[in-house]
Amino acid sequence: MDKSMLGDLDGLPEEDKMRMAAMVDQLQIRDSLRMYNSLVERCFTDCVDTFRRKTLDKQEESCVRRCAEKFLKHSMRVGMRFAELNQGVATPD
Amino acid sequence: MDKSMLGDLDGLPEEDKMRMAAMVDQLQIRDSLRMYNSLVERCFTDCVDTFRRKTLDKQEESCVRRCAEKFLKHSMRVGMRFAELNQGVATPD
Amino acid sequence: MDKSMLGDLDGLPEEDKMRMAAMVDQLQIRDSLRMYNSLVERCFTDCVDTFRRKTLDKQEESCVRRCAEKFLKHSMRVGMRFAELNQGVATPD
Amino acid sequence: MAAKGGPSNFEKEQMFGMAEKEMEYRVDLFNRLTHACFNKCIEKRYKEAELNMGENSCIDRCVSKYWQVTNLVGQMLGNRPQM
Amino acid sequence: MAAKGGPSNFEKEQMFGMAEKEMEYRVDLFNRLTHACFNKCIEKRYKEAELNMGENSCIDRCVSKYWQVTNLVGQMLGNRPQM
Amino acid sequence: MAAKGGPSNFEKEQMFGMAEKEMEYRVDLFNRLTHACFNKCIEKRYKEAELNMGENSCIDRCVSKYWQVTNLVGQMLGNRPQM
Repeated sequence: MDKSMLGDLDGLPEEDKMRMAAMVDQLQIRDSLRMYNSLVERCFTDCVDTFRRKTLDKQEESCVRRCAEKFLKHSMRVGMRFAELNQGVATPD
Repeated sequence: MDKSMLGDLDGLPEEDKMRMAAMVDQLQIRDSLRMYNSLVERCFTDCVDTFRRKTLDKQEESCVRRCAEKFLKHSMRVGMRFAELNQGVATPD
Repeated sequence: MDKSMLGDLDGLPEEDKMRMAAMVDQLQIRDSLRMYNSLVERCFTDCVDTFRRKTLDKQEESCVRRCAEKFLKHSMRVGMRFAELNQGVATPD
Repeated sequence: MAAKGGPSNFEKEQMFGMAEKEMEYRVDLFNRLTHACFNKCIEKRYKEAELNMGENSCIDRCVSKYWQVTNLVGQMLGNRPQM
Repeated sequence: MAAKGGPSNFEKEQMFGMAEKEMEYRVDLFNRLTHACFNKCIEKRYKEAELNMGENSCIDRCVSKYWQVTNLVGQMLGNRPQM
Repeated sequence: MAAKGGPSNFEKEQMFGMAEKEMEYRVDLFNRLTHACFNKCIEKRYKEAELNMGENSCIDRCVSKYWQVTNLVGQMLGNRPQM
Protein backbone atom coordinates (compact mmCIF):
# COMPACT_ATOMS: atom_id res chain seq x y z
CA MET A 1 0.00 0.00 0.00
CA ASP A 2 1.22 3.44 -0.89
CA LYS A 3 0.71 6.55 1.19
CA SER A 4 0.58 8.61 -1.98
CA MET A 5 -2.85 7.16 -2.66
CA LEU A 6 -4.23 9.60 -0.14
CA GLY A 7 -3.85 12.45 -2.58
CA ASP A 8 -3.55 16.04 -1.43
CA LEU A 9 -3.67 16.34 2.33
CA ASP A 10 -2.18 19.82 2.49
CA GLY A 11 -5.51 21.49 3.01
CA LEU A 12 -6.26 19.56 6.19
CA PRO A 13 -5.55 20.80 9.72
CA GLU A 14 -2.70 19.11 11.61
CA GLU A 15 -5.05 17.06 13.77
CA ASP A 16 -6.82 15.54 10.77
CA LYS A 17 -3.53 14.74 9.05
CA MET A 18 -2.47 12.80 12.11
CA ARG A 19 -5.75 10.97 12.15
CA MET A 20 -5.51 10.14 8.45
CA ALA A 21 -1.94 8.87 8.89
CA ALA A 22 -3.06 6.73 11.82
CA MET A 23 -5.82 5.26 9.66
CA VAL A 24 -3.35 4.40 6.92
CA ASP A 25 -1.08 2.77 9.49
CA GLN A 26 -3.94 0.69 10.84
CA LEU A 27 -4.94 -0.48 7.37
CA GLN A 28 -1.35 -1.38 6.57
CA ILE A 29 -1.03 -3.42 9.73
CA ARG A 30 -4.28 -5.24 8.98
CA ASP A 31 -3.17 -5.87 5.41
CA SER A 32 0.25 -7.20 6.45
CA LEU A 33 -1.31 -9.59 8.92
CA ARG A 34 -3.83 -10.84 6.37
CA MET A 35 -1.10 -11.30 3.82
CA TYR A 36 0.89 -13.30 6.37
CA ASN A 37 -2.14 -15.51 7.01
CA SER A 38 -2.89 -16.02 3.34
CA LEU A 39 0.74 -16.84 2.60
CA VAL A 40 0.75 -19.50 5.32
CA GLU A 41 -2.54 -20.91 4.05
CA ARG A 42 -1.31 -21.11 0.48
CA CYS A 43 2.04 -22.72 1.22
CA PHE A 44 0.49 -25.14 3.69
CA THR A 45 -2.16 -26.15 1.16
CA ASP A 46 0.34 -26.55 -1.68
CA CYS A 47 3.15 -28.26 0.27
CA VAL A 48 1.64 -30.39 3.03
CA ASP A 49 -0.37 -33.44 2.05
CA THR A 50 0.51 -36.30 4.37
CA PHE A 51 -0.57 -36.54 7.97
CA ARG A 52 1.23 -39.59 9.28
CA ARG A 53 3.36 -37.45 11.59
CA LYS A 54 2.71 -34.26 13.47
CA THR A 55 5.91 -32.56 12.39
CA LEU A 56 6.85 -31.30 8.94
CA ASP A 57 9.29 -33.58 7.16
CA LYS A 58 12.36 -32.13 5.39
CA GLN A 59 10.70 -32.11 2.00
CA GLU A 60 7.61 -30.29 3.23
CA GLU A 61 9.71 -27.76 5.09
CA SER A 62 11.84 -26.88 2.09
CA CYS A 63 8.73 -26.72 -0.11
CA VAL A 64 7.19 -24.22 2.32
CA ARG A 65 10.38 -22.13 2.32
CA ARG A 66 10.54 -22.00 -1.47
CA CYS A 67 6.83 -21.31 -1.72
CA ALA A 68 7.00 -18.38 0.71
CA GLU A 69 10.16 -17.01 -0.88
CA LYS A 70 8.62 -17.26 -4.31
CA PHE A 71 5.37 -15.67 -3.23
CA LEU A 72 7.21 -12.72 -1.70
CA LYS A 73 9.23 -12.16 -4.85
CA HIS A 74 6.10 -12.49 -6.93
CA SER A 75 4.27 -10.04 -4.70
CA MET A 76 7.11 -7.51 -4.95
CA ARG A 77 7.17 -7.72 -8.73
CA VAL A 78 3.40 -7.34 -8.92
CA GLY A 79 3.72 -4.32 -6.63
CA MET A 80 6.20 -2.66 -9.01
CA ARG A 81 4.10 -3.26 -12.10
CA PHE A 82 0.96 -2.18 -10.28
CA ALA A 83 2.60 1.07 -9.18
CA GLU A 84 3.67 1.79 -12.76
CA LEU A 85 0.12 1.27 -14.00
CA ASN A 86 -1.27 3.46 -11.23
CA GLN A 87 1.08 6.22 -12.33
CA GLY A 88 0.06 5.79 -15.95
CA VAL A 89 3.47 4.72 -17.21
CA ALA A 90 2.94 3.36 -20.73
CA THR A 91 5.26 0.65 -22.05
CA PRO A 92 5.44 -1.20 -25.36
CA ASP A 93 4.18 -4.75 -25.62
CA MET B 1 -28.47 -4.30 0.22
CA ASP B 2 -31.80 -2.99 1.30
CA LYS B 3 -32.40 -0.10 3.67
CA SER B 4 -35.56 -1.79 4.87
CA MET B 5 -33.38 -4.30 6.71
CA LEU B 6 -32.84 -1.71 9.41
CA GLY B 7 -36.33 -2.28 10.70
CA ASP B 8 -38.15 0.37 12.70
CA LEU B 9 -36.07 3.49 13.18
CA ASP B 10 -38.95 5.74 14.11
CA GLY B 11 -38.15 5.68 17.79
CA LEU B 12 -34.65 7.10 17.33
CA PRO B 13 -33.75 10.78 17.65
CA GLU B 14 -32.92 12.64 14.43
CA GLU B 15 -29.18 12.58 15.12
CA ASP B 16 -29.10 8.79 15.48
CA LYS B 17 -31.17 8.29 12.33
CA MET B 18 -28.61 10.31 10.40
CA ARG B 19 -25.80 8.28 11.87
CA MET B 20 -27.56 5.02 11.05
CA ALA B 21 -28.18 6.15 7.49
CA ALA B 22 -24.51 7.13 7.15
CA MET B 23 -23.49 3.68 8.37
CA VAL B 24 -25.73 2.01 5.80
CA ASP B 25 -24.26 4.23 3.08
CA GLN B 26 -20.72 3.31 4.12
CA LEU B 27 -21.51 -0.40 4.09
CA GLN B 28 -23.13 -0.11 0.66
CA ILE B 29 -20.09 1.66 -0.73
CA ARG B 30 -17.79 -1.01 0.71
CA ASP B 31 -20.01 -3.75 -0.67
CA SER B 32 -20.18 -2.20 -4.15
CA LEU B 33 -16.41 -1.88 -4.30
CA ARG B 34 -15.90 -5.45 -3.13
CA MET B 35 -18.42 -6.68 -5.67
CA TYR B 36 -16.56 -4.78 -8.39
CA ASN B 37 -13.29 -6.40 -7.31
CA SER B 38 -14.77 -9.87 -7.14
CA LEU B 39 -16.41 -9.49 -10.55
CA VAL B 40 -13.08 -8.47 -12.09
CA GLU B 41 -11.34 -11.38 -10.39
CA ARG B 42 -13.89 -13.91 -11.60
CA CYS B 43 -14.02 -12.75 -15.21
CA PHE B 44 -10.25 -12.42 -15.38
CA THR B 45 -9.82 -15.93 -13.99
CA ASP B 46 -12.41 -17.47 -16.29
CA CYS B 47 -11.50 -15.61 -19.49
CA VAL B 48 -7.76 -14.90 -19.52
CA ASP B 49 -5.39 -17.83 -19.82
CA THR B 50 -2.58 -16.91 -22.20
CA PHE B 51 0.21 -14.51 -21.37
CA ARG B 52 2.10 -14.13 -24.62
CA ARG B 53 1.03 -10.49 -24.91
CA LYS B 54 0.36 -7.79 -22.39
CA THR B 55 -2.92 -6.68 -23.94
CA LEU B 56 -6.21 -8.56 -24.02
CA ASP B 57 -6.94 -10.10 -27.40
CA LYS B 58 -10.39 -9.70 -28.99
CA GLN B 59 -11.60 -13.06 -27.78
CA GLU B 60 -10.58 -12.41 -24.18
CA GLU B 61 -12.15 -8.99 -24.23
CA SER B 62 -15.51 -10.22 -25.47
CA CYS B 63 -15.40 -13.10 -22.99
CA VAL B 64 -14.87 -10.59 -20.16
CA ARG B 65 -17.76 -8.45 -21.42
CA ARG B 66 -20.15 -11.39 -21.58
CA CYS B 67 -18.96 -12.68 -18.22
CA ALA B 68 -19.52 -9.33 -16.49
CA GLU B 69 -22.86 -8.79 -18.21
CA LYS B 70 -23.98 -12.26 -17.25
CA PHE B 71 -22.83 -11.90 -13.66
CA LEU B 72 -24.71 -8.63 -13.26
CA LYS B 73 -27.91 -10.16 -14.63
CA HIS B 74 -27.43 -13.19 -12.42
CA SER B 75 -26.84 -10.97 -9.41
CA MET B 76 -29.96 -8.96 -10.10
CA ARG B 77 -32.09 -12.09 -10.40
CA VAL B 78 -30.64 -13.50 -7.20
CA GLY B 79 -31.41 -10.17 -5.52
CA MET B 80 -35.08 -10.38 -6.55
CA ARG B 81 -35.49 -13.97 -5.35
CA PHE B 82 -33.63 -13.20 -2.15
CA ALA B 83 -35.88 -10.22 -1.43
CA GLU B 84 -38.97 -12.40 -1.94
CA LEU B 85 -37.66 -14.99 0.50
CA ASN B 86 -36.79 -12.28 3.03
CA GLN B 87 -40.37 -11.06 2.81
CA GLY B 88 -41.71 -14.55 3.24
CA VAL B 89 -43.39 -14.77 -0.16
CA ALA B 90 -44.27 -18.43 -0.72
CA THR B 91 -44.46 -19.80 -4.25
CA PRO B 92 -45.27 -23.23 -5.66
CA ASP B 93 -42.49 -25.52 -6.80
CA MET C 1 -11.92 -16.84 20.18
CA ASP C 2 -10.52 -16.62 23.63
CA LYS C 3 -10.73 -13.62 25.93
CA SER C 4 -7.38 -14.57 27.43
CA MET C 5 -5.74 -13.39 24.22
CA LEU C 6 -6.11 -9.86 25.48
CA GLY C 7 -3.29 -10.38 27.92
CA ASP C 8 -2.97 -8.25 31.02
CA LEU C 9 -5.73 -5.71 31.31
CA ASP C 10 -5.25 -5.04 35.02
CA GLY C 11 -3.45 -1.77 34.44
CA LEU C 12 -6.32 -0.20 32.56
CA PRO C 13 -8.97 2.06 34.10
CA GLU C 14 -12.46 0.62 34.46
CA GLU C 15 -13.83 2.55 31.50
CA ASP C 16 -11.19 1.17 29.13
CA LYS C 17 -11.73 -2.38 30.35
CA MET C 18 -15.39 -2.05 29.51
CA ARG C 19 -14.55 -0.73 26.09
CA MET C 20 -12.07 -3.52 25.45
CA ALA C 21 -14.60 -6.14 26.54
CA ALA C 22 -17.20 -4.58 24.23
CA MET C 23 -14.72 -4.75 21.36
CA VAL C 24 -14.07 -8.43 22.02
CA ASP C 25 -17.81 -9.07 22.12
CA GLN C 26 -18.31 -7.32 18.80
CA LEU C 27 -15.53 -9.31 17.16
CA GLN C 28 -16.96 -12.56 18.51
CA ILE C 29 -20.39 -11.73 17.15
CA ARG C 30 -18.93 -10.90 13.74
CA ASP C 31 -16.87 -14.09 13.78
CA SER C 32 -19.84 -16.27 14.73
CA LEU C 33 -21.95 -14.82 11.96
CA ARG C 34 -19.19 -15.30 9.40
CA MET C 35 -18.67 -18.84 10.56
CA TYR C 36 -22.38 -19.49 10.18
CA ASN C 37 -22.28 -18.11 6.63
CA SER C 38 -19.21 -20.10 5.66
CA LEU C 39 -20.68 -23.29 7.12
CA VAL C 40 -23.84 -22.83 5.06
CA GLU C 41 -21.80 -22.09 1.94
CA ARG C 42 -19.63 -25.17 2.39
CA CYS C 43 -22.43 -27.62 3.10
CA PHE C 44 -24.58 -26.20 0.30
CA THR C 45 -21.68 -26.48 -2.16
CA ASP C 46 -20.78 -30.02 -1.10
CA CYS C 47 -24.30 -31.42 -0.78
CA VAL C 48 -26.58 -29.71 -3.31
CA ASP C 49 -26.00 -30.38 -6.99
CA THR C 50 -29.33 -30.80 -8.71
CA PHE C 51 -31.78 -28.02 -9.43
CA ARG C 52 -34.82 -29.76 -10.80
CA ARG C 53 -36.86 -28.76 -7.75
CA LYS C 54 -36.83 -25.76 -5.48
CA THR C 55 -36.88 -27.75 -2.26
CA LEU C 56 -34.12 -29.91 -0.79
CA ASP C 57 -34.73 -33.60 -1.26
CA LYS C 58 -34.26 -36.02 1.67
CA GLN C 59 -30.77 -37.00 0.61
CA GLU C 60 -29.57 -33.42 0.30
CA GLU C 61 -31.07 -32.52 3.63
CA SER C 62 -29.40 -35.33 5.51
CA CYS C 63 -26.11 -34.59 3.74
CA VAL C 64 -26.34 -30.97 4.93
CA ARG C 65 -27.09 -32.11 8.48
CA ARG C 66 -24.11 -34.48 8.58
CA CYS C 67 -21.88 -31.89 6.95
CA ALA C 68 -22.78 -29.20 9.48
CA GLU C 69 -22.52 -31.61 12.41
CA LYS C 70 -19.16 -32.82 11.19
CA PHE C 71 -17.85 -29.32 10.60
CA LEU C 72 -18.82 -28.24 14.11
CA LYS C 73 -17.11 -31.25 15.67
CA HIS C 74 -14.07 -30.63 13.50
CA SER C 75 -14.02 -26.98 14.47
CA MET C 76 -14.23 -27.84 18.16
CA ARG C 77 -11.36 -30.28 17.92
CA VAL C 78 -9.24 -27.78 16.01
CA GLY C 79 -10.05 -25.22 18.71
CA MET C 80 -8.76 -27.53 21.46
CA ARG C 81 -5.52 -28.34 19.63
CA PHE C 82 -5.04 -24.70 18.72
CA ALA C 83 -5.47 -23.62 22.34
CA GLU C 84 -2.87 -26.18 23.46
CA LEU C 85 -0.38 -24.87 20.91
CA ASN C 86 -1.08 -21.28 21.94
CA GLN C 87 -0.30 -22.24 25.52
CA GLY C 88 2.89 -24.00 24.48
CA VAL C 89 1.85 -27.47 25.57
CA ALA C 90 4.36 -29.86 24.04
CA THR C 91 3.30 -33.40 23.20
CA PRO C 92 5.10 -36.39 21.70
CA ASP C 93 4.57 -37.32 18.07
CA MET D 1 -24.77 13.87 28.04
CA ALA D 2 -27.23 11.16 29.08
CA ALA D 3 -29.08 13.34 31.55
CA LYS D 4 -32.47 12.21 30.25
CA GLY D 5 -33.73 8.68 30.71
CA GLY D 6 -32.47 7.57 27.31
CA PRO D 7 -29.69 5.05 26.63
CA SER D 8 -26.12 5.96 27.65
CA ASN D 9 -23.47 6.62 25.05
CA PHE D 10 -21.99 3.24 25.78
CA GLU D 11 -25.32 1.50 25.19
CA LYS D 12 -25.76 3.44 21.98
CA GLU D 13 -22.38 2.30 20.71
CA GLN D 14 -23.40 -1.28 21.46
CA MET D 15 -26.63 -0.82 19.58
CA PHE D 16 -24.95 0.68 16.53
CA GLY D 17 -22.32 -2.04 16.62
CA MET D 18 -24.99 -4.75 16.64
CA ALA D 19 -26.88 -3.15 13.77
CA GLU D 20 -23.65 -2.97 11.80
CA LYS D 21 -22.84 -6.65 12.40
CA GLU D 22 -26.36 -7.63 11.39
CA MET D 23 -26.03 -5.73 8.11
CA GLU D 24 -22.59 -7.15 7.43
CA TYR D 25 -24.02 -10.61 8.00
CA ARG D 26 -26.77 -10.09 5.44
CA VAL D 27 -24.41 -8.66 2.87
CA ASP D 28 -22.03 -11.58 3.40
CA LEU D 29 -24.90 -14.07 3.08
CA PHE D 30 -26.10 -12.45 -0.13
CA ASN D 31 -22.61 -12.41 -1.65
CA ARG D 32 -21.87 -16.04 -0.82
CA LEU D 33 -25.27 -17.11 -2.14
CA THR D 34 -24.70 -15.16 -5.35
CA HIS D 35 -21.31 -16.74 -5.94
CA ALA D 36 -22.44 -20.25 -4.98
CA CYS D 37 -25.38 -20.14 -7.39
CA PHE D 38 -23.26 -18.60 -10.15
CA ASN D 39 -20.89 -21.55 -9.78
CA LYS D 40 -23.73 -24.08 -9.81
CA CYS D 41 -25.88 -22.62 -12.57
CA ILE D 42 -23.89 -20.57 -15.05
CA GLU D 43 -22.13 -22.03 -18.03
CA LYS D 44 -18.51 -20.84 -17.76
CA ARG D 45 -17.66 -20.50 -21.42
CA TYR D 46 -19.77 -17.34 -21.57
CA LYS D 47 -20.95 -17.85 -25.12
CA GLU D 48 -23.70 -15.31 -24.58
CA ALA D 49 -24.25 -12.31 -22.36
CA GLU D 50 -27.86 -13.32 -21.68
CA LEU D 51 -29.05 -15.83 -19.12
CA ASN D 52 -30.81 -18.65 -20.91
CA MET D 53 -33.98 -20.33 -19.71
CA GLY D 54 -32.17 -23.21 -18.07
CA GLU D 55 -29.91 -20.84 -16.18
CA ASN D 56 -32.82 -18.70 -15.04
CA SER D 57 -34.77 -21.57 -13.54
CA CYS D 58 -31.59 -23.01 -12.04
CA ILE D 59 -30.95 -19.65 -10.30
CA ASP D 60 -34.46 -19.52 -8.84
CA ARG D 61 -34.20 -23.04 -7.45
CA CYS D 62 -30.66 -22.49 -6.28
CA VAL D 63 -31.59 -19.41 -4.25
CA SER D 64 -34.49 -21.32 -2.76
CA LYS D 65 -32.32 -24.30 -1.79
CA TYR D 66 -29.55 -22.10 -0.39
CA TRP D 67 -32.14 -20.37 1.75
CA GLN D 68 -33.33 -23.72 3.07
CA VAL D 69 -29.78 -24.75 3.91
CA THR D 70 -29.37 -21.46 5.79
CA ASN D 71 -32.48 -22.19 7.83
CA LEU D 72 -31.55 -25.83 8.40
CA VAL D 73 -28.08 -24.97 9.66
CA GLY D 74 -29.50 -22.10 11.69
CA GLN D 75 -31.83 -24.51 13.50
CA MET D 76 -28.93 -26.84 14.23
CA LEU D 77 -26.82 -24.01 15.63
CA GLY D 78 -29.77 -22.72 17.61
CA ASN D 79 -29.76 -25.94 19.59
CA ARG D 80 -26.12 -25.46 20.54
CA PRO D 81 -25.50 -22.98 23.33
CA GLN D 82 -21.80 -22.70 22.41
CA MET D 83 -22.56 -20.85 19.19
CA MET E 1 -17.03 22.58 17.98
CA ALA E 2 -17.59 23.62 14.37
CA ALA E 3 -17.75 27.33 15.13
CA LYS E 4 -15.49 28.24 12.20
CA GLY E 5 -16.65 27.80 8.62
CA GLY E 6 -14.96 24.38 8.27
CA PRO E 7 -16.74 21.07 7.78
CA SER E 8 -18.93 19.77 10.61
CA ASN E 9 -17.92 16.72 12.61
CA PHE E 10 -20.50 14.70 10.75
CA GLU E 11 -19.08 15.74 7.38
CA LYS E 12 -15.59 14.92 8.58
CA GLU E 13 -16.66 11.44 9.61
CA GLN E 14 -18.11 10.95 6.13
CA MET E 15 -14.88 12.13 4.54
CA PHE E 16 -12.72 9.83 6.64
CA GLY E 17 -15.08 6.95 5.97
CA MET E 18 -14.85 7.48 2.22
CA ALA E 19 -11.05 7.70 2.31
CA GLU E 20 -11.00 4.46 4.29
CA LYS E 21 -13.25 2.64 1.82
CA GLU E 22 -11.12 3.89 -1.08
CA MET E 23 -7.96 2.51 0.54
CA GLU E 24 -9.62 -0.78 1.41
CA TYR E 25 -10.70 -1.06 -2.22
CA ARG E 26 -7.16 -0.59 -3.48
CA VAL E 27 -5.70 -3.06 -1.03
CA ASP E 28 -8.38 -5.59 -1.97
CA LEU E 29 -7.69 -5.05 -5.69
CA PHE E 30 -3.96 -5.50 -5.18
CA ASN E 31 -4.42 -8.68 -3.14
CA ARG E 32 -6.81 -10.28 -5.61
CA LEU E 33 -4.55 -9.37 -8.51
CA THR E 34 -1.54 -10.83 -6.70
CA HIS E 35 -3.30 -14.11 -6.01
CA ALA E 36 -4.85 -14.36 -9.49
CA CYS E 37 -1.48 -13.87 -11.18
CA PHE E 38 0.25 -16.24 -8.78
CA ASN E 39 -2.29 -18.89 -9.77
CA LYS E 40 -1.87 -18.18 -13.48
CA CYS E 41 1.92 -17.84 -13.65
CA ILE E 42 3.68 -19.72 -10.88
CA GLU E 43 4.64 -23.34 -11.12
CA LYS E 44 3.13 -24.99 -8.02
CA ARG E 45 5.75 -27.64 -7.37
CA TYR E 46 8.07 -24.93 -6.05
CA LYS E 47 11.27 -26.56 -7.28
CA GLU E 48 13.11 -23.30 -6.85
CA ALA E 49 12.78 -20.23 -4.67
CA GLU E 50 13.59 -17.93 -7.58
CA LEU E 51 11.18 -16.71 -10.22
CA ASN E 52 12.37 -17.95 -13.59
CA MET E 53 12.32 -15.89 -16.79
CA GLY E 54 9.07 -17.38 -18.00
CA GLU E 55 7.38 -16.63 -14.69
CA ASN E 56 8.69 -13.07 -14.64
CA SER E 57 7.34 -12.17 -18.05
CA CYS E 58 4.07 -13.96 -17.31
CA ILE E 59 3.68 -11.82 -14.18
CA ASP E 60 4.25 -8.59 -16.09
CA ARG E 61 1.68 -9.47 -18.73
CA CYS E 62 -0.74 -10.82 -16.16
CA VAL E 63 -0.71 -7.58 -14.17
CA SER E 64 -1.23 -5.64 -17.37
CA LYS E 65 -4.15 -7.79 -18.47
CA TYR E 66 -5.74 -7.77 -15.03
CA TRP E 67 -5.55 -3.99 -15.08
CA GLN E 68 -7.29 -3.92 -18.44
CA VAL E 69 -10.05 -6.17 -17.17
CA THR E 70 -10.49 -3.81 -14.22
CA ASN E 71 -10.89 -0.87 -16.58
CA LEU E 72 -13.15 -2.75 -18.95
CA VAL E 73 -15.50 -3.86 -16.19
CA GLY E 74 -15.33 -0.39 -14.64
CA GLN E 75 -16.56 1.13 -17.90
CA MET E 76 -19.40 -1.36 -18.06
CA LEU E 77 -20.44 -0.61 -14.48
CA GLY E 78 -20.12 3.14 -15.12
CA ASN E 79 -22.88 2.86 -17.68
CA ARG E 80 -25.19 1.30 -15.15
CA PRO E 81 -26.75 3.74 -12.68
CA GLN E 82 -27.79 0.89 -10.36
CA MET E 83 -24.20 0.17 -9.34
CA MET F 1 -9.33 15.31 29.17
CA ALA F 2 -5.80 13.95 29.54
CA ALA F 3 -4.89 16.21 32.44
CA LYS F 4 -3.22 13.39 34.37
CA GLY F 5 -0.02 11.77 33.16
CA GLY F 6 -1.88 8.93 31.40
CA PRO F 7 -1.96 8.29 27.65
CA SER F 8 -3.65 10.86 25.42
CA ASN F 9 -6.88 10.05 23.63
CA PHE F 10 -4.94 9.70 20.41
CA GLU F 11 -2.56 7.17 21.99
CA LYS F 12 -5.50 5.28 23.40
CA GLU F 13 -7.13 5.02 19.99
CA GLN F 14 -3.87 3.63 18.63
CA MET F 15 -3.70 1.09 21.42
CA PHE F 16 -7.28 -0.06 20.91
CA GLY F 17 -6.72 -0.21 17.17
CA MET F 18 -3.66 -2.42 17.63
CA ALA F 19 -5.47 -4.75 20.02
CA GLU F 20 -8.30 -5.03 17.52
CA LYS F 21 -5.95 -5.88 14.63
CA GLU F 22 -4.22 -8.49 16.79
CA MET F 23 -7.52 -10.16 17.59
CA GLU F 24 -8.66 -10.05 13.99
CA TYR F 25 -5.39 -11.69 13.02
CA ARG F 26 -5.92 -14.56 15.43
CA VAL F 27 -9.49 -15.11 14.36
CA ASP F 28 -8.41 -15.09 10.71
CA LEU F 29 -5.60 -17.56 11.45
CA PHE F 30 -7.97 -19.88 13.28
CA ASN F 31 -10.56 -19.76 10.51
CA ARG F 32 -8.06 -20.44 7.74
CA LEU F 33 -6.51 -23.28 9.73
CA THR F 34 -9.94 -24.77 10.36
CA HIS F 35 -10.89 -24.68 6.69
CA ALA F 36 -7.49 -25.93 5.48
CA CYS F 37 -7.58 -28.93 7.80
CA PHE F 38 -11.21 -29.66 6.98
CA ASN F 39 -10.22 -29.80 3.31
CA LYS F 40 -7.22 -32.02 4.02
CA CYS F 41 -8.76 -34.43 6.52
CA ILE F 42 -12.51 -34.74 6.11
CA GLU F 43 -14.15 -37.14 3.73
CA LYS F 44 -16.53 -35.02 1.62
CA ARG F 45 -19.30 -37.52 1.03
CA TYR F 46 -20.42 -36.99 4.62
CA LYS F 47 -21.59 -40.55 5.14
CA GLU F 48 -21.61 -40.00 8.89
CA ALA F 49 -22.01 -37.07 11.23
CA GLU F 50 -19.22 -38.36 13.49
CA LEU F 51 -15.51 -37.86 12.98
CA ASN F 52 -13.88 -41.25 12.59
CA MET F 53 -10.54 -42.23 14.11
CA GLY F 54 -8.58 -41.51 10.96
CA GLU F 55 -10.10 -38.06 10.68
CA ASN F 56 -9.44 -37.29 14.33
CA SER F 57 -5.74 -38.09 14.17
CA CYS F 58 -5.44 -36.33 10.83
CA ILE F 59 -6.92 -33.19 12.41
CA ASP F 60 -4.46 -33.27 15.31
CA ARG F 61 -1.47 -33.61 13.00
CA CYS F 62 -2.84 -31.08 10.56
CA VAL F 63 -3.21 -28.41 13.25
CA SER F 64 0.31 -29.16 14.43
CA LYS F 65 1.77 -28.91 10.92
CA TYR F 66 -0.17 -25.74 10.12
CA TRP F 67 1.22 -24.21 13.28
CA GLN F 68 4.74 -25.10 12.22
CA VAL F 69 4.19 -23.54 8.80
CA THR F 70 2.96 -20.38 10.55
CA ASN F 71 6.13 -20.24 12.61
CA LEU F 72 8.39 -21.05 9.69
CA VAL F 73 6.90 -18.35 7.50
CA GLY F 74 6.92 -15.94 10.43
CA GLN F 75 10.67 -16.45 10.85
CA MET F 76 11.21 -15.81 7.16
CA LEU F 77 9.18 -12.62 7.27
CA GLY F 78 10.94 -11.53 10.45
CA ASN F 79 14.20 -11.45 8.53
CA ARG F 80 12.72 -9.10 5.97
CA PRO F 81 12.48 -5.49 7.05
CA GLN F 82 10.08 -4.68 4.23
CA MET F 83 7.28 -6.72 5.83
